[in-house]
Amino acid sequence: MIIDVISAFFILLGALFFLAGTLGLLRFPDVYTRLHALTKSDNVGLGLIIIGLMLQVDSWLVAAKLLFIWFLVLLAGAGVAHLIASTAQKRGLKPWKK
Amino acid sequence: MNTLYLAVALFLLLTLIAGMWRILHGPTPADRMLAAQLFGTTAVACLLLLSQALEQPALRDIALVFALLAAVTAIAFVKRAWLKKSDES
Amino acid sequence: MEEISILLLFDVLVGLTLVWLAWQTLSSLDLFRAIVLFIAFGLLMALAWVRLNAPDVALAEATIGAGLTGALFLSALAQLSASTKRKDEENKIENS
Amino acid sequence: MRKIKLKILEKKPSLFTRLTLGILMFLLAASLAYAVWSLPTQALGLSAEVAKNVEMSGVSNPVTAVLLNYRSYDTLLELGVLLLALFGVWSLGGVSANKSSFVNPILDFLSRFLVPVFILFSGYLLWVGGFAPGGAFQAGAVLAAAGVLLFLNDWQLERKYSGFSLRFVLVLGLVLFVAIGFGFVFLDRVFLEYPPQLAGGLILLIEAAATLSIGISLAALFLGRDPSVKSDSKIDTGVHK
Repeated sequence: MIIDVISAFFILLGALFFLAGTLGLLRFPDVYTRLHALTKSDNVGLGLIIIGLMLQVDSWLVAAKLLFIWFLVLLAGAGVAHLIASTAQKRGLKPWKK
Repeated sequence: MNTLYLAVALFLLLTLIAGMWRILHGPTPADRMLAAQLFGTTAVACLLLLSQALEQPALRDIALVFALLAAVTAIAFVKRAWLKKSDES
Repeated sequence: MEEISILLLFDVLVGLTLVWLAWQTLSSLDLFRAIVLFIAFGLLMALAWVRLNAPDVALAEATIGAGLTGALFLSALAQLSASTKRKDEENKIENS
Repeated sequence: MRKIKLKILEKKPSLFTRLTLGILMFLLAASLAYAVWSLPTQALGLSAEVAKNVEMSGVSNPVTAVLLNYRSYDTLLELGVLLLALFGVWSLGGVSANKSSFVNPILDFLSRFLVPVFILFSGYLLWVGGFAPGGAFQAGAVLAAAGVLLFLNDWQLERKYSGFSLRFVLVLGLVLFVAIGFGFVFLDRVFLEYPPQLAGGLILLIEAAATLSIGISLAALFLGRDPSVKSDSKIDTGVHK
């Protein structure tokens, strides 16, 4: 029972991060800030949901697979974020200034 | 618990549909691509929740495919399609 | 009971968004925009196949639709823009 | 990238064209709707038959059983179509390699890490296809993604492999499939019928070969030219003019 509450907490928190990421993507003014918002929901949101789900699955193998998915998304997300940001800078996109 | 999983999956679908605005309106190609990346991650989370709620373990493999292949599209974008003079579109 | 209604809402949303995305993809004049929309369409289509109880097809759609065709189209677009650019330059030289 | 617009869409078509197309589309939609409407509500499909005989097929995933045993023509012809498509692309000459010059250590690391994971996952999908969603086509597509990633990093197939070895792998799936199909014709069976006790192993063998062929074909389609032909001498797209 207590596990259900904890995992529900993590999943809802993860959903909140996805909401924040989407809002950031829609509202932020330039590529760099949007990238920042996006990686938060990629890494933390999905991570929290996966933690919540890992508490519920009954086999270690499935939990390991979930962790692996998170690891892949973290790796790809970080690499791609770096690539997009550095390429944007090379192409001369100016960061937003107030 | 299942109701919670499904409700969160539905919520994620809604955020995904909201994020589509960025794909439609750009302004730069990178913005559209970023929105597609977020699309992918949200779909992964959605699939994992559905897999738990509907007790279909195969959906985790599909989520794994999404997580793997999202990088390929993004790298193709950076290496190939994002040439110079792309910024004013 | 409420689970079924949530799933129903989920399905209806996926279906409607798919049709709308397909329309936007087809009617987009900007080719890059059309490609990104197509990638998004592939992702959502995989979700739809999952809901239609066809995980095999969803897997194929995920690998082909969201992964390979996206990269293929982006590469094709790069080739296309390179060749149209060259044509433009040739035209300029001829006209001058 | 320069904005490429479809020239054909810039002019608005005439009212007559649009009206005719509209009517045609409406008729098509109406006939489709009628077709769906007139489907029997409770059809006796073949799924019961498939489920009943699934242990005879050698695999427990019904989709794989249908694709590789009951209706193996489907998969066989699909392999053929893929090969034909590749011939078509190769016969068109080729596009020049669109090299982007930048080297990025993070991209390099990411690709080096991901390519083995893709290959491993492709093997997993192939294996899991026997009893759960997965199978040759999906595994081949993931394998192709590994190839695409390599090509995106300006990797080139070594000259010594791009001739006979490449062609051998490309046709391997189709040849093995047909060979096994014909092999049992001589043992008093129909074309593409396998003895039930061997079916599981044979299907795995065919699927493994098909995965390789599909993966390499799809990756070659992405490359868009015959790697044994030197691209730069044939067509110059003039990117560096």
